[in-house]
Amino acid sequence: MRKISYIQAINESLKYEMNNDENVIIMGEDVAGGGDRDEKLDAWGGPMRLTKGLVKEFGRNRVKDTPISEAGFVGAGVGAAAAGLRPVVDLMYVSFYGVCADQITNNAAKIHYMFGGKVKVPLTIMTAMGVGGNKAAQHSETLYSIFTHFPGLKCIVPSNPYNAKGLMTSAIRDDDPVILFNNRQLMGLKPEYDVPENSYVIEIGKANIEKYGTDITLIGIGYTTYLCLEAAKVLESMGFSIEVIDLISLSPMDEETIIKSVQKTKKVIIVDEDYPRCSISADISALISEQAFDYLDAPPRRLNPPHTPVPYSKPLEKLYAPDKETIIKNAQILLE
Amino acid sequence: MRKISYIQAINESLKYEMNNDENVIIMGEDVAGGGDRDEKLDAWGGPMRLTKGLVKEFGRNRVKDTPISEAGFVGAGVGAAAAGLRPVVDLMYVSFYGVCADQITNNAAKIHYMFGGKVKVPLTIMTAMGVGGNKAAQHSETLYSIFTHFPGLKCIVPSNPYNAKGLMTSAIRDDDPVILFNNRQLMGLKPEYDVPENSYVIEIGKANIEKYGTDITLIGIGYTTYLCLEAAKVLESMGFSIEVIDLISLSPMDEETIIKSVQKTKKVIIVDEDYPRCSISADISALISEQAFDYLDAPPRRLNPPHTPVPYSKPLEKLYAPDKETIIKNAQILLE
Amino acid sequence: MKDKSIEIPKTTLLWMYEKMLTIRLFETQANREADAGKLLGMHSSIGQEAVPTGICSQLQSNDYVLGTHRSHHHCIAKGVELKSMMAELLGKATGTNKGKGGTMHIADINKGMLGANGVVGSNIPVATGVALSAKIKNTSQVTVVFFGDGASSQGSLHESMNLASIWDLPIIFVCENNRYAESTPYEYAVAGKSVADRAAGYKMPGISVDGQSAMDMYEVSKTAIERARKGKGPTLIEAKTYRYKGHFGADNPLTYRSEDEENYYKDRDCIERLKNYLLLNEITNQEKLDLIYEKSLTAVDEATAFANESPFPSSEELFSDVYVSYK
Amino acid sequence: MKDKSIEIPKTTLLWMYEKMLTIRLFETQANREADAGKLLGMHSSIGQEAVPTGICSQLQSNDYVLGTHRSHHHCIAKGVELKSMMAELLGKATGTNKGKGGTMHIADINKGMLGANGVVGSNIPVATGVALSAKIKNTSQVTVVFFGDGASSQGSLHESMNLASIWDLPIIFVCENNRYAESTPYEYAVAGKSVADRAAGYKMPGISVDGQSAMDMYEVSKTAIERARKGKGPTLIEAKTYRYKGHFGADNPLTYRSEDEENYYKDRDCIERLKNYLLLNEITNQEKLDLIYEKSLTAVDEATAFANESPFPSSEELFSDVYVSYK
Ligand SMILES: Cc1ncc(C[n+]2csc(CCOP(=O)(O)OP(=O)(O)O)c2C)c(N)n1
Ligand SMILES: Cc1ncc(C[n+]2csc(CCOP(=O)(O)OP(=O)(O)O)c2C)c(N)n1
Ligand SMILES: [Mg+2]
Ligand SMILES: [Mg+2]
Repeated sequence: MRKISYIQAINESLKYEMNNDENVIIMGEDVAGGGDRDEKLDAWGGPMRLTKGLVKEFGRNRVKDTPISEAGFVGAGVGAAAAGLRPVVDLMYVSFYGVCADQITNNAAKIHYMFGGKVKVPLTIMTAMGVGGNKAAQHSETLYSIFTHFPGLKCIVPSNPYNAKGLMTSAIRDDDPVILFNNRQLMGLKPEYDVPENSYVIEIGKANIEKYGTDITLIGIGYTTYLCLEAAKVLESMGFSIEVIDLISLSPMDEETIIKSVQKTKKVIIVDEDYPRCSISADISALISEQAFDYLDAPPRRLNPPHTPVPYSKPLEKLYAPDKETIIKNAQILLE
Repeated sequence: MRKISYIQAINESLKYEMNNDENVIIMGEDVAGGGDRDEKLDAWGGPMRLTKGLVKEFGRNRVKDTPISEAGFVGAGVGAAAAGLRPVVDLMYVSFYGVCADQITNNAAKIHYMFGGKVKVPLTIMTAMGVGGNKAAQHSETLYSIFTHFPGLKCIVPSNPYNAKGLMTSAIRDDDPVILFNNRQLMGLKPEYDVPENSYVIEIGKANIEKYGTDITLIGIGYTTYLCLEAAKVLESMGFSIEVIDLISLSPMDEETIIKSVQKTKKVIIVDEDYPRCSISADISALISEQAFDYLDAPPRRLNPPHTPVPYSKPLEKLYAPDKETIIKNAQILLE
Repeated sequence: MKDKSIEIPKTTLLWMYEKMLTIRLFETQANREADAGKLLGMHSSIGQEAVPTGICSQLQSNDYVLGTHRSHHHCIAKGVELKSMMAELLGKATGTNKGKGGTMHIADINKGMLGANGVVGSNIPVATGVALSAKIKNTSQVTVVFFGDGASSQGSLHESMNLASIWDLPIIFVCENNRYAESTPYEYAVAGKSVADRAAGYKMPGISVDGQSAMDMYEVSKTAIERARKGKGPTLIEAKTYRYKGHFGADNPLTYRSEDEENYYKDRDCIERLKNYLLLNEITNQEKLDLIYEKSLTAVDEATAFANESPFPSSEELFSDVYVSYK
Repeated sequence: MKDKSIEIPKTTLLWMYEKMLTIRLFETQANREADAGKLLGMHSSIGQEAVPTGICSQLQSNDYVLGTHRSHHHCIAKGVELKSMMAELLGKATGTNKGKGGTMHIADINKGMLGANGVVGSNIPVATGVALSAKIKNTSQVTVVFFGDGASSQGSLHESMNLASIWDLPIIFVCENNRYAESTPYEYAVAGKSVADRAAGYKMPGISVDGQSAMDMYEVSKTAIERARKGKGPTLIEAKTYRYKGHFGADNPLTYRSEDEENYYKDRDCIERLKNYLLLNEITNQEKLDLIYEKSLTAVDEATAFANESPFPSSEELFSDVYVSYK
């Protein structure tokens, strides 16, 4: 099968869905690029090139460059969704949530409930997250934890081009507001993943067991799944049997897969690039302790960055987020 | 000693600090009330009357009514703090964080770090939270969990007039940005608490053991501390010995007090009015399981609302948040 | 006090009279229910009836309206049923929102009422997106979004005006300038003291109008609606109006405004004014007006009875409608 | 191309020339460091040197400046040292921000540079608060906040202009309209196509100026600074300028703009223009200009050497400066 990049995978899904359903539109800064000038159409195709080519195929009416007004255009996405479209809105970096949080958490998340189930908001927000770009405290956050906190939102995190494509498709077709978090490092990886040409969906709410094993469970989210798999290779070469769960969906979360795995392996490490406090890793750790208490050989272990903003300086940034070595080291401690 | 209300306690602290330090100013919607007209000065004194009387004493230059522009005036609070003032900014309800989250989490929280420790942001934000007002999904949230998530912010939650006064004072004097969460039900309670007339501080970062006991630890936050104490009375009358911890400070959090208590009682219930996912209660539960694993007789129990927005209808709202009965019921299960 | 410079159909004039009266009677009754403790306060729209009435008299049923925390009058003007509205206020299962939204969140998509919203300024971008959907789908639907003088200081208005202007969206931004945001007068909070003047910077018509005159409201909105419907873009209307009651619940407005000022507006009451016009010009007579009053009152009474007799939502409703699907 | 209608002191003219040159040389070198992989991209300010230079030539050292993601020129114009700036770009412990902030967050409170900011529009309210502090403390400090044409679409600008106007704050809002926000032309994104025109709605002077002329910048900012310093309130200045390089890192701007357009601006280069003026009016001679060049180049070279030789922060720095105190 052919191998494509994460970015191309998302792009293919968007293209397919736009063909499939004329209600799908895209809005965001530079998603077409060049504003309204014919000769400069598709100048950028999105800051990460996720939407490249789409404006040429579907026109400016459906691929809309926006001014830098996240509250305005994310809110417009909510309204357009409530009125029957299926907008995909690009929030360039997740840290910019701060200027449009009201639209996401007060409107998108709550309208269906507040209106007694009579209005749907089939909005998809895609946003970039993660360290590694030397971009400092305002462009490197992860933040999926705070959106998972809010009832009414669905939060999903692909970990490779294959599930990126299927999850994007599911997100667009989903009748609830969905936030898709794209890790910047995953978007930069070489295309090593087999991805079908046809369209397919990956169920929102299901975790994926990437590797079966019996000695310990490693739980990854997006890029940290990639790290867990890399670490697992090393640990297996040392003779351990490693189970790797790709969480994929933070809200809803596949509690069953987590609990069953931990009941089997009795040991667990959760690897999370978000800040540690009130995080998804704390959420998972609490879940495991509360529901699989008697099965555990050791308390769950969480690997997160420290309780600090993301530093700029490269050597500091390298120390910041959990990496392969940290995972191996911690697994070894638990496995001994 | 005299008994005063929660609102009066905050008001006294503000007044004292404004007298004490001319750099203390207050900004927010209707904190004076009546805008700029002499004859209508102090018309409101804040939506919750927390600032009543202050504009008359300290003048409009230091108690400033603002237009409804939270991003504008919370951001102005950040700038004024960076330039040497000690602003207290009123964010009427915490759900309105959505229009000014950028200023809180991208600026207030990060400036000290991003600027290499060379600029301080001694900003205090006070905000109202909690159910019970029949105000539905956009006016009843709790949300302290998402702010606890962000490094650089301090988050504190008074549980009675006494610590409200001392914590407000500490917040204003603190050189870091502090968010003080005022529960609406606590603000509505009859003044039953002894509060000294003089000024005093309560250390940020310390939990308070409200009641010593040996059979179970109940951890409360703000209003739920009040509920825990009420529940403890009933449970003690049944013959159990109950320890009640008032968490007070979510960030920094007093891990030691929590762990020590649980090591003693071996059983714990965390009562939290915030949404359950990625919440402070998950954070505490994970902490306890990870650090006191071998001491626990049973997994920690969390009492939260369900994963839903806050409903309007009174009977639904009554079912929504954990109450005294739920605490008693859950404690009994653990104590049997 | 100028009134009417264009021809307004007689049926429309009577429709407007009945609507305004119905709003006032509904609000009066809703306040009574609040006083009885059946809801814990509400934002009364009494005094502001003419604003949405003048506009909605020209909207089609599939046109959209979005509102604010103070939106009962918007809902009634757009045709939402009194019964389900009153039931919603009392938190009943038969309410527009099944009792889950309440006074600040009434919505009825079948009537084109896409919701009130409790966060000041928050609905303006949403409305812009609703208008965008009409534009993209090439329907000729018009969207009207109401907001207060206080809301005009929110960045969301400016972002939305800019978007609507560059995209020529079929939307009308209606600022109900009732002089106060809670206790803060607009003269203090609005630099330049005119919301309408903000439009020019966005290359959009900005019109200030006497919001206490249903006929003036009719007139300016006619132009704006036509402009929107023809795809020529947005308009900003600043309707000068007044709320007779306090901001919310039991707020006493005399702490921040004068009796003289209140009387000034009450002397120009929108309902009285239209009534006098109708009588003076012999468009109707007192007898017929009395019939309208009876009819409106009966409708409100029936709504009240219906709401009070309706059941509360069952406890399972606490968990439903969070998601369309969540596995 | 109008240049200079008021008298500008000779020393100021030469100061401006040197500043602009220093900025350009610094940025050229910083780009080289980026190309060498020592920082992963930066937002170049080459082409826009005149804007902050014209203003900062009249600011006092305790006046405040706040900037954006593209702020190296603001910092240099306000007097931040090249050494600590270059060190910051390379993430070194000797940087202005101890290596923790980097290219988008340079700050130096001792020079009145209260920080660049990576979130578009985010610094505008912060600057408003800085100006508020000066007003409350009754100092005569002036605050200048820079932002782009793209940022003008953020609600934060409008909220801040409104606040600054009703409170008569000593602040100058300077929009560097370099025609593009990333790849989006301002003619598309800014309804009405003029940022300066937005001021009127807030009862504030709004001036459009040729930002490629340091002397024009000097002239309009003189009025604005005096107005602010005298407590008469804010001003909005829209400086028409151009960035010669791509938006960030290796962005190729020709995908969204034409060579003709680029040449149009390069033909009006701010440094060349001031140079020609200085020579034509015999304010200086080529020899002296060469000396300034040498001096600027040396300063940049020294900064580069300093930065490259400086150590990275120690690993403990990862944990420090999150809070002033945290127990
Ligand atoms: C973002 C936000 N800030 C503050 C409030 C609290 N609040 C509710 S209504 C109101 C005043 C609104 O004034 P205006 O827009 O003039 O509308 P009016 O109440 O006069 O109808 C305020 C401050 C809110 N609901 N949302
Ligand atoms: C809130 C926010 N949205 C988007 C971005 C991404 N971004 C960074 S710079 C930029 C363009 C800014 O344009 P302009 O304000 O004109 O400044 P210029 O880059 O031209 O100096 C964008 C969209 C951001 N940093 N912050
Ligand atoms: Mg008002
Ligand atoms: Mg620009």
